[in-house]
Amino acid sequence: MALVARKLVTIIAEGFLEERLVREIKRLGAKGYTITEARGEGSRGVRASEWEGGNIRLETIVSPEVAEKILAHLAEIYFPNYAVIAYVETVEVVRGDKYT
Amino acid sequence: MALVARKLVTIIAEGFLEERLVREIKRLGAKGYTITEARGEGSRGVRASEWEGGNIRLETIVSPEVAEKILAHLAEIYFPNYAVIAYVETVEVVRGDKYT
Amino acid sequence: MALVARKLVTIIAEGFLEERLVREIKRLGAKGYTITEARGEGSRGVRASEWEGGNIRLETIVSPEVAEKILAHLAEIYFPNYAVIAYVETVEVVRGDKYT
Amino acid sequence: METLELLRANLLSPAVLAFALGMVATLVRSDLRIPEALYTSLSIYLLLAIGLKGGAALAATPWSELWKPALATLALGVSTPLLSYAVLRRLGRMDVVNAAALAAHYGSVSAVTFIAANTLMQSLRQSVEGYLPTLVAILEVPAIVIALLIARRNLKGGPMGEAIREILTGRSVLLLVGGSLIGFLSGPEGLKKVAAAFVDPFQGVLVLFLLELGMVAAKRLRDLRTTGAFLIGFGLGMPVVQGALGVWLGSLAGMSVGGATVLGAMAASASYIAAPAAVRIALPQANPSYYLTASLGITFPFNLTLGIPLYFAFSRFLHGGM
Amino acid sequence: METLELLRANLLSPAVLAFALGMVATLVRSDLRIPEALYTSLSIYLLLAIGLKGGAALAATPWSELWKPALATLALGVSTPLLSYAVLRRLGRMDVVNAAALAAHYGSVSAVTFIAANTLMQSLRQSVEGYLPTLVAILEVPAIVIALLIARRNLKGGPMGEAIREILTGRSVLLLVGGSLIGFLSGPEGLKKVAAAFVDPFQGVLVLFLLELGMVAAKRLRDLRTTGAFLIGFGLGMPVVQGALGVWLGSLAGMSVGGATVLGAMAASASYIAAPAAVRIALPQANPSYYLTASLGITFPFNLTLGIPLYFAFSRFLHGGM
Amino acid sequence: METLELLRANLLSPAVLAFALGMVATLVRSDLRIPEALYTSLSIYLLLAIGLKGGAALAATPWSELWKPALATLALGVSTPLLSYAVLRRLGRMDVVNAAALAAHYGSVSAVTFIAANTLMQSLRQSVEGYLPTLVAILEVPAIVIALLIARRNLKGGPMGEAIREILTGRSVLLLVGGSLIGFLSGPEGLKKVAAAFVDPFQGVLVLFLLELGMVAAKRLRDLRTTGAFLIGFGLGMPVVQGALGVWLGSLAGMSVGGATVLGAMAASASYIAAPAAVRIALPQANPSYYLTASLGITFPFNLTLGIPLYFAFSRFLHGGM
Ligand SMILES: Nc1ncnc2c1ncn2[C@@H]1O[C@H](COP(=O)(O)O)[C@@H](O)[C@H]1O
Ligand SMILES: Nc1ncnc2c1ncn2[C@@H]1O[C@H](COP(=O)(O)O)[C@@H](O)[C@H]1O
Ligand SMILES: Nc1ncnc2c1ncn2[C@@H]1O[C@H](COP(=O)(O)O)[C@@H](O)[C@H]1O
Ligand code: NA
Ligand code: NA
Ligand code: NA
Repeated sequence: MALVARKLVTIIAEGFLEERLVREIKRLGAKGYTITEARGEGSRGVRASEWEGGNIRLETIVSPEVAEKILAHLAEIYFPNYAVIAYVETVEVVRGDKYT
Repeated sequence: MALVARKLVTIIAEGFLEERLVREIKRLGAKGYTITEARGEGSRGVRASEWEGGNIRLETIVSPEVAEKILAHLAEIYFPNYAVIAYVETVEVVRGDKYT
Repeated sequence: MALVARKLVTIIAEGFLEERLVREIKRLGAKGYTITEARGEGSRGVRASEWEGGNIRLETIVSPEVAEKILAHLAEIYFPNYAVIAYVETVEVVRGDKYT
Repeated sequence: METLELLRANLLSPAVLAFALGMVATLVRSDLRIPEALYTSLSIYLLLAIGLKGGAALAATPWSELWKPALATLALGVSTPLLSYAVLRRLGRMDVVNAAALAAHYGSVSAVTFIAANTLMQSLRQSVEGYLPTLVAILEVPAIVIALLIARRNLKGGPMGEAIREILTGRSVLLLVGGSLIGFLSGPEGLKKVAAAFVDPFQGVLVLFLLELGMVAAKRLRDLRTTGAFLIGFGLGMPVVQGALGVWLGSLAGMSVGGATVLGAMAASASYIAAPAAVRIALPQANPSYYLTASLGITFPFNLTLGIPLYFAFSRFLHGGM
Repeated sequence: METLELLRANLLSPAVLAFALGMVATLVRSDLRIPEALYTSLSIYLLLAIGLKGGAALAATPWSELWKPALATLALGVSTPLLSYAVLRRLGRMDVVNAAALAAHYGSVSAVTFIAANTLMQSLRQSVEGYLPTLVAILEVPAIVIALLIARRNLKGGPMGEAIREILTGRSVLLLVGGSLIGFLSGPEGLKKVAAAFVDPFQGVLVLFLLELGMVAAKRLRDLRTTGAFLIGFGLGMPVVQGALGVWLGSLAGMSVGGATVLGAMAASASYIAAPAAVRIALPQANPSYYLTASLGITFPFNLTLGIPLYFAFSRFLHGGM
Repeated sequence: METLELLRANLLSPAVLAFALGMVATLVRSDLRIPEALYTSLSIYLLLAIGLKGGAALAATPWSELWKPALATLALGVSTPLLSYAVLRRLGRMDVVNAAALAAHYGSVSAVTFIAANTLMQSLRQSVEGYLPTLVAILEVPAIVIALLIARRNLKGGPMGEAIREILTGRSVLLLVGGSLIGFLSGPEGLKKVAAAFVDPFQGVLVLFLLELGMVAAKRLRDLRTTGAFLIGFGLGMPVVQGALGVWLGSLAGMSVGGATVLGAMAASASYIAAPAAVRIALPQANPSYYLTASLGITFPFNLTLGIPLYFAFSRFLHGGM
């Protein structure tokens, strides 16, 4: 079983951003993504989404370069005004070429 | 993009513990958390929560010290009597000060 | 707090495979698992499950050997024909014997 | 109507058959799943609807008619958990924690059993007292508190205060009492406005709910092997004893044939919404396999199929009928 | 009523308009989302309600009246998948797996098309036979099994036994058959008790369901480019052929104008609940874009808007009307 | 009926009491949770039902009767956000972004307040114009667009075009307008078919919805401390001013006592479905604590309990009654 290292980027964001985020991570090079419904609390206190139906938790497995680009994009566009956080970790996958 | 390492603590627990767990991890120093609905099976077999509506999967990004405290607290109070498990990993985040 | 390293295997798969996957990872040595409902997109484009009710995201904490076996099994049986992906990472747990 | 005929009428009602269908679905491992949101929505609906109807009826009930049955219910709420506890400790040689946990369940009341008893009375054209939902609210809480106190006296358990707060603010008490207040305050006029949603489709909604309960109960049955023969006997025998007690006290308090039957079914039933939640918090050491399997896997199906017709037969007998 | 007038009546019914609204919602990228729990709940409700009504009607149907239509339905269940398969292989030059997968879908039946046909008959005041839901249950299964057997003969597929178990215990068969049994056993008396939930609001619930189906169908249409012109032709032509066959066999079997129309609509319809689930397990290599797009994106909207009125016109013609 | 008596009738209606029960549930920290899927389903149902009923009524309304009230509504949609903005900037000394965000909310309309006003009129046996739901659709959009334009003139905000598309294709406009079209095209005949689902149980469904709204509103109240006294005054005073304006314009346009009351309630209400969604996209810098707390925590409960009876009293006064 040959395993290859890839980056797993997890984004937690207000639900109504879903469509936009998906469009943008695809543009930045993500080949797929997985979303689960979530809820939470952070530094920003109350948010519209509390009423609008919660957060999403979006995961995407990408190459290190794409991971870097996604984070930079989020930091520029979303972190200032929206309730969005993101983190990266290294995971091992079979068939590494599927994700790049 | 300056990334900083933080600890991601994931707790899987019976749903009715949600309110209590959130209160306690905040007290121990967590600045935020994200919850998704989950279900599962472990060593404990059948549980009240199976009927009461499943598990929760609680994630919180914290400093290593807070992670340590949360795990110690869980091990003392919850592991003996409740269907609760937890694991820790290292993740990289933008804006590390948000989580400490 | 003595922490032990274990492998966390995450499988994302079409929902109707749930029962079968659970049976098989148990047979391969998993002692427990956690499932959340998910949705997503990958290389395979549209799938039956889109209509049938989404993906599942199955997590199981296991020993490195069992992780290896699960991945090999998935690669053989599921990757060719079903919309399934999987990745592994190392996590730290309290009470490592619970998972082996 | 002969008792056998009565039994047949009950077993072939849509509600009981839906319960059976749910059990079949689980046994043949069907992919049928009731979404959790639907299950929760149905239970909110049922509890609120019982409350509304009961409250509107209560507005028309003089206090003089109510106090005796209320007292009888309170007596049931105090005596049945003590009885259960004694039986479990003496005859079953069960440990304190699990005996107390089971006593909390069997002393309290199952709202769905209550509804099923009402439904049977209605299809037998037996009128029942309108204030019965109030009695459900009275019966729900005391037993759980008493059982937790017993456990507390014998050992250090979880946070007791929190458990009691949990019972009182729990969704079943809140919706029952809240619904009753809404019904009471807005009166029959108010009820009429919402009848097309909360009265007419009620029995049909119950069918859907019992489909789900059948699926859950069948899953419980798988645990029967591990829980042992004594628990099966307890789950079948205890409702008969408590049901008879309920019918008898109800009749003493001057209730009608139908009303005493429903009170009997309430006493015979074991809670599986309020009690598990409270026990899980106050007595986390107790084994859920015991209390959920007994209340949901054994006693509930028994009451639904055989128990309620039995209590009715007994009530008719006590009221001098056949 | 003129055929054109008939078409207008069908196209302007709330159900068809709700389907159109759902399509519009997807096309304008509205943020309207039908929660999955609601969608699942509605489908459980519709299947159970069809079963209940059909079962209660069956209780009043003599066997002598039933066997001919049942046989006609069985004949449809065997012949239509073979027909579809032949057309797809010969005319469409499609590979074995995908042809078999499509044959399974077009041989089986869509419960919602069945309901829509009933609804139109009702608003045209055409009475239909009460046992029709039983025919739906008869038509649902055989085609899928036959199509899987064809594929099996030609190549090694997934686990066949599991696929058949999946069909028989699948939620659509379980709820239809289970609901029919409940309706049959509890009879018209039982149905009356739950009518306020399962009969009266039925058409309104259908409106909500079709809103969702419209959204899903519109998403499917986006795949049309990749599936090619032949599949579009197949999705429009096959229902007409099978629908005519169904109307004709139904009329031969002595069914009424309305009943034969509904049987025609059933034959013309393509399954999108039972079949995809079974095919996904037994023939995982088949491409879902083909069978979902054809059945849900093309054939279902066609039947809903033009097909059913067409089958009705044909049925009237066969019965000697205009 | 005396104004006090009127108030009592409104406060003791099942809907208002359910709202209060929801607030209590949150305040006592009950474990009662309305599943999100149920909440979403209820809101889809309510919007579609309003549309259906309104559309069917519209089919019977001559254009000559409609144009004046439509114009009055448009005037409200343009003037109220400007008024709100001016008050917030001048009296409240609020920054541009938050003032514009609040103006969008208070200029637009809350569907539930609209329903509550209709419900009160109905129980007072005041007939209202059937075309009112059309006015809701007219009132919903312009205010949001105007408020966003104001903000845009003063600073660079988020993507404006996307925000407007979002409003027009948003689920509340889509379901209202779509439902109206369905009702209009299928006519009273079509409405009759779905009445058992969309008309009769409507008020009961509203009770469930208000239970949830009460829970949400109570959570909002916790933010009152941080939002300050001015916002409380604004949330109580603005609806009175706008409500009076609405009643007055409605009366001028020739509407009935009941119709003018409902238009007043519409003008007085603050949107909490369409507006927050649009503002979140176009003005992400605005603080949701302000606009959600004011519209949902203050103005909605005020209108529900005291406001609507007040607008009715004023409408009666304008129409020369007592
Ligand atoms: N420390 C944290 N750990 C996990 N999730 C977090 C954390 N902080 C924030 N979140 C999630 O990110 C969302 C937005 O956070 P914020 O922007 O801080 O309000 C919250 O609703 C949480 O779901
Ligand atoms: N090995 C495992 N991997 C993933 N999740 C687990 C594992 N063991 C237990 N869980 C989760 O933790 C919950 C409680 O487990 P337990 O206390 O072992 O019954 C289960 O319901 C699962 O959701
Ligand atoms: N790069 C990725 N990152 C995260 N999830 C993915 C990725 N690719 C695929 N998935 C998930 O795996 C499922 C099946 O993918 P596929 O087999 O590529 O169609 C998708 O529906 C997604 O939920
Ligand atoms: Na009891
Ligand atoms: Na067919
Ligand atoms: Na307004």
